[in-house]
Amino acid sequence: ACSSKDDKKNGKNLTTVTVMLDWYPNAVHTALYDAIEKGYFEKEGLDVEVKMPAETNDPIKLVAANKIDIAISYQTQVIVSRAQDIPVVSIGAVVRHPLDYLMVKSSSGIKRPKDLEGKVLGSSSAPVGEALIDTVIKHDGGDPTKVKKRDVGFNLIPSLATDRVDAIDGAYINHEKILLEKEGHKITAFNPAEYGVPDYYELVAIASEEGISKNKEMYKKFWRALSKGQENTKKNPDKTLQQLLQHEDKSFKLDADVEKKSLQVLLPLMDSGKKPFGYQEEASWRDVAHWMYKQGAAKRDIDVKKAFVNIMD
Amino acid sequence: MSLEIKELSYSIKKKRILSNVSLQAMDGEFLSIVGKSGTGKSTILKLAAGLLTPDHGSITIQETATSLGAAGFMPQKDLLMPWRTVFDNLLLAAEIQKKKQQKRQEAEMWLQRVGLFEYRDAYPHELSGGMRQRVAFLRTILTGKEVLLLDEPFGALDAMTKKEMHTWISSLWQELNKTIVLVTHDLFEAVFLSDRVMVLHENGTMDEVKIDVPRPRSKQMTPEIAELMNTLESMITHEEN
Amino acid sequence: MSLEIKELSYSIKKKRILSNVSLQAMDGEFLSIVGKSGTGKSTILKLAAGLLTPDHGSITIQETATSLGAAGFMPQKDLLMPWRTVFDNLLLAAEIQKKKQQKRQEAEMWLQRVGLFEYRDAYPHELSGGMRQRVAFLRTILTGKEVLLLDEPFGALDAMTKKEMHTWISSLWQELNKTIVLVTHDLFEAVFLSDRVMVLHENGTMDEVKIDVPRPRSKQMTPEIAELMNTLESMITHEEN
Amino acid sequence: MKKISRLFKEYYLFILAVVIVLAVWEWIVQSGKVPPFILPAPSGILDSLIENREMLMEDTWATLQESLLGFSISIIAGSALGIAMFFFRPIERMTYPAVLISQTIPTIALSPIFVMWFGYSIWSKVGIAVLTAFFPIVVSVYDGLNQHDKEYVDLLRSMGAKRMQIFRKVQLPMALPSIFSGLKLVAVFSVVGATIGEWLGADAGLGYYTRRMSGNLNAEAVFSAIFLLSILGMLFFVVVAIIEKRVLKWKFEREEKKHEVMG
Amino acid sequence: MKKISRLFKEYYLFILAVVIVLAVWEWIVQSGKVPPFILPAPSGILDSLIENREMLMEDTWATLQESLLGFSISIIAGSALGIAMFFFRPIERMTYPAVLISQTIPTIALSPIFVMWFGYSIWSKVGIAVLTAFFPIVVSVYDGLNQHDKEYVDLLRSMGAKRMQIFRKVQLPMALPSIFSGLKLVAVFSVVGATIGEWLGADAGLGYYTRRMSGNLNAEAVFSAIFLLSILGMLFFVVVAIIEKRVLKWKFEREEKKHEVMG
Ligand SMILES: Nc1ncnc2c1ncn2[C@@H]1O[C@H](COP(=O)(O)OP(=O)(O)OP(=O)(O)O)[C@@H](O)[C@H]1O
Ligand SMILES: Nc1ncnc2c1ncn2[C@@H]1O[C@H](COP(=O)(O)OP(=O)(O)OP(=O)(O)O)[C@@H](O)[C@H]1O
Ligand SMILES: [Mg+2]
Ligand SMILES: [Mg+2]
Repeated sequence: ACSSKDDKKNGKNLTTVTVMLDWYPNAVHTALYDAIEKGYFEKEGLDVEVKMPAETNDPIKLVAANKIDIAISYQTQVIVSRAQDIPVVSIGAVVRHPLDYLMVKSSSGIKRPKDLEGKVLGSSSAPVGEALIDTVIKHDGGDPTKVKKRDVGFNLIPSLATDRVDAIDGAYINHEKILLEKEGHKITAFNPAEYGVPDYYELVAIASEEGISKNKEMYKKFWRALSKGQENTKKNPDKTLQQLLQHEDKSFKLDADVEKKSLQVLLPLMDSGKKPFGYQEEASWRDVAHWMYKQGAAKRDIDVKKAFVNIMD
Repeated sequence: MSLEIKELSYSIKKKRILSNVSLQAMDGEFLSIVGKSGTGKSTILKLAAGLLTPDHGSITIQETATSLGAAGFMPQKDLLMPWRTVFDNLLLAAEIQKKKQQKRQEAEMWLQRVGLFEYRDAYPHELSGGMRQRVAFLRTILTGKEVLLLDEPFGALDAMTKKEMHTWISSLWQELNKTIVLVTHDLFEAVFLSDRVMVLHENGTMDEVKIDVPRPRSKQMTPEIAELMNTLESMITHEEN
Repeated sequence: MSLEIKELSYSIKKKRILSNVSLQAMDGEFLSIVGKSGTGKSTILKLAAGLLTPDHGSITIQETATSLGAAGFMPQKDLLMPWRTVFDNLLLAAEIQKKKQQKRQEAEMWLQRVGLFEYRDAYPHELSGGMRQRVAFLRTILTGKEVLLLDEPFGALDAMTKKEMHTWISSLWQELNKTIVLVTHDLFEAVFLSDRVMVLHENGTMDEVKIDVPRPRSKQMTPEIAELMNTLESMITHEEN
Repeated sequence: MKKISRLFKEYYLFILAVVIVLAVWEWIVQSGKVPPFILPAPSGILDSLIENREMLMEDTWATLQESLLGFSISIIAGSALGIAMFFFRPIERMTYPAVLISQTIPTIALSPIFVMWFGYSIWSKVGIAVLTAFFPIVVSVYDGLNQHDKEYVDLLRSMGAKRMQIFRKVQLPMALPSIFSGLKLVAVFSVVGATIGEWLGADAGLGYYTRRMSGNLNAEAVFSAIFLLSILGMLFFVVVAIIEKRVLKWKFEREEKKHEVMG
Repeated sequence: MKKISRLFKEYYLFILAVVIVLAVWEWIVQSGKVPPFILPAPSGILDSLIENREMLMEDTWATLQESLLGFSISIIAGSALGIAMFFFRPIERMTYPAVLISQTIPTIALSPIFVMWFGYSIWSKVGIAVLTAFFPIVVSVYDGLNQHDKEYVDLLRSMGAKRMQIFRKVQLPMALPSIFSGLKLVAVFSVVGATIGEWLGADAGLGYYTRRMSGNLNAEAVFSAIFLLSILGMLFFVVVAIIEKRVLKWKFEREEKKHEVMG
């Protein structure tokens, strides 16, 4: 893997670690950038290189192929992958609760998921998303088959904003919701965890089976540094976010307002309480995996013990 | 007057091609234009056909200013369309005049007459050079115009066919009372066919030779014809020295 | 023997074009082929130039089987390249033989000789039809081959230039001792230039007419020449009836 | 039967090449040089193709409809514009830059606008297919029409032909080789365009299928859909090529002669 | 100065059209008919352009490099293949289908493979640009070479010309109009290709910029980058068109005559 090649940055022997984000850099990555800026990785002997994916599933594939060392991905996608025999392992939960809420315009008169019967729902047709929506509606006493599902590809926001659809699934409360509200649309969002969906981890950090068995030490170092970054972020969100915004300003401008709100939403959902940052419960993995299998979103009921490892143990 | 050209001048890119040329062809007259290469004979025909617009002077065909479609025109190249059969090439003008049906028979008759009937449905690339030229010539006749402007129509014909063509065109012309303006380099042809031959010089002046040989004329080279040919030749050459 | 054709047969798409044609041209001989249109004269030249491969029979040029590049060939169309100037068109063969530098002077000399020097850097579309044909003819001479195969090279020349060309080519041919095979429809041309004239018939047989008129020949149409022309004409026509 | 054996003779080299490529490909994957979730083995793709054949049939049908519609509309609209540009210089001056601009805009940036205009009907996908296919048609029609021989035009003008007649009888036939060259490109592009359209929102179609399956990390299924997309594209291409051979029969006949000789 | 006023005379209609379109567009957005996050007003785009000019300059430069590289490689490789196909039938038989297939595969499905091969270097973007631009070049070169006049070939053969000489002196010049037609397409496509490449992973370039800005729902910024992309594409196109005019001077001169006459 790439991690084995050393380079002599700043005269030190640093191990290069490539990290692929789930999307372009945003508030959820504040800790990562804080750890980079403050030199926590360097202190651990790591040189972190950040990459962005072309497509949401590229990170998983490239990690599994040992082309990158760590990727930010989704718990549900890890389960799908493992069901497809793609050897990835989650090493830490980054966001511990769903971000993907069912959203409607508050003005639409839809007060609860059941009201979606007969209405049009826009989604990007991911099997997991379908399982989620079906569970939510059934749980609320509705009939999922009576919801008109429409695939809207990449256009979640425009389709809701222009009333092409009545509801969307697949949008995040820390991003799309904030953007929609910024455009003046009041949004009502339903948390799937309150409607029968297991309270899954939205974002996890993953590595390949091979990477873990060969380089566990490196992953520990990485996580230790990242945890420090997360600690800073928790203590001083505004300052660390500012740091991210400044860092990004060199190549790109983020909308400070949006990211600030986003981080406010995110921080409670990233908090692992008394456990170390990123700690994962086997029960969560079991519930989510089983639910996905039952809903047909995963090909088989996977052995969850192999799907994750608490790297700091 | 079938064709009347008055004080015609024409230039391309400021290069004077024709200066102050005048010419008249009577109704039913057979007029030939000869002259050295590059003196502008083809250009005169193009101007008369309305393809070019003169800088100065006027051209009238049957008392009205010339215009596109006023005369039948045959350019130096055969210009058969490679995607049309011989027969469809012949009917080109008829199609344009929307008389395709009426002209079919006439076209077939002409194909018989020049011995190309078996090539009716062949494509131009299957013909020899001479055959192609004959088809192009028939195409011009089939425009059905009163005034025909022919630019070396027989240039590529073989000697025999050429002679046949001379006789035919001559009799056809007498029958139908068409006006023909012929550009040629073949002085025998000019003398045999024409009522008058004009010799075009580079400075735009013209010499006129009346051919007062009674028709039908002999296909042999009589002393009379040879004499006229010599006159023309010396007129053409004259300028050279 | 410069050119020897033995029992040559050739077909296109199972249509017999030439059957059992034999022909010989001696070193330095001037040989003409005449005949009706479509009898396959151009096809013979193309076969001799190596452009086509015979079905039967053999063709040798200077005792070796013919091949591409063995003879200078001038097709019926001018085929000047529209993207080359007159001068560059002339140097085409020289370029192919990689002797462009050596041939520049010769090319310029020829342009002078036919009166086209001022068109040296013009593009073909700026020339009249006759000028284009003259350029094409010069291009063939500039191939520098011993055997020249000419397909109606003077067809498009004006009467005067044609006569000049006749004299030139005749003297040139005597000077350089080249073998020339000429396809033409102009019987005067055939008689004036040739040592022998072959009349090609549709069935592949040939009639031979020796031209025993001493050189330099008169440019006038002497009774002797007229007589020979009549012979040829009747030979060509003969088959027709 | 004879035709098949002739086809085989013409294409046996290609078939051979395909067999070799497939064999090497299979070997690379089987031996673990490339993980199957990035590049699946041909055998796996075939399995997936057979397994999901019914669903794939429906999706193929959907994509076929979109591409065909897109193709047809592009031909009609593209030719119309190309011809208009040829006839009227002001139109050329005004629209050529606009057509050019339309090509430089990433489709994805336009997709929200398309959603607004067309909603999620078939027309949003057709619209994207048209956007992809339009430009090459315009360029090939316009350039083709400008390639005609002036002397033929003069001949027709001398016969008193009207502009439309000159167009129909000379300029259009002479433009056909260039037009067909463009049509062959566009035959392929319209399938790609429809697929991209489906990526931007669809309920059926091979593009939709690949997106779903890639969300499922099912590389075999993704590549089986890609395989069908290739077949569609090639089918379109071949149909155009056959029509070209028929329409330009006179041209190909002349060329055949050349090939006989030059062999 | 004279040149500018001539250019103005030639294109004033287009400029007029642009002005009208911009005015209508501005009005539509200002009056609230289209929400600005879907289609921003021209004035907003201009603001964004000015505000981020430095960043945009860098990104433009990155995209320019990628497209230029992609364009050059496509021309070289595409011409080489087109010529090889023309000379050797077996190559045509073997590669034409392969080239076709390469066009029918959605680029996005290939992105992991490209990343595996090229990593995140400039070459993955150049690779996608080449993939986009390659096919039209091959088709236009191959079709163009097949459009030559057999009689000219015979003339050269009779002079003993070797195959390469015939190619250089007749077939290539006669193919140039078709080749330039293809090059004009490809000039535009290579910019689009580089942009798509940037969508598939990059840390600079206009495609990257649009992607991030569109994730942020910053439509003004997206359209300002698109504007620059259009400019790039048109620039490429114009450069090719100018070269075409020079190389095919003899052809355009003849056509000018036509335009003089036909008006
Ligand atoms: N591609 C082809 N397909 C079918 N027949 C052809 C083809 N090319 C030539 N021919 C035929 O071959 C015969 C001989 O043609 P060729 O050009 O040699 O005649 P020619 O004697 O030179 O005629 P001309 O004096 O008119 O130039 C003609 O009958 C012609 O129709
Ligand atoms: N496009 C052009 N540009 C410049 N000069 C031209 C152009 N076209 C024709 N010419 C010139 O016009 C003059 C007359 O040409 P034209 O074709 O009328 O001559 P012609 O008498 O028919 O000659 P020929 O007997 O050889 O056919 C020639 O000197 C020619 O060079
Ligand atoms: Mg002339
Ligand atoms: Mg001939």
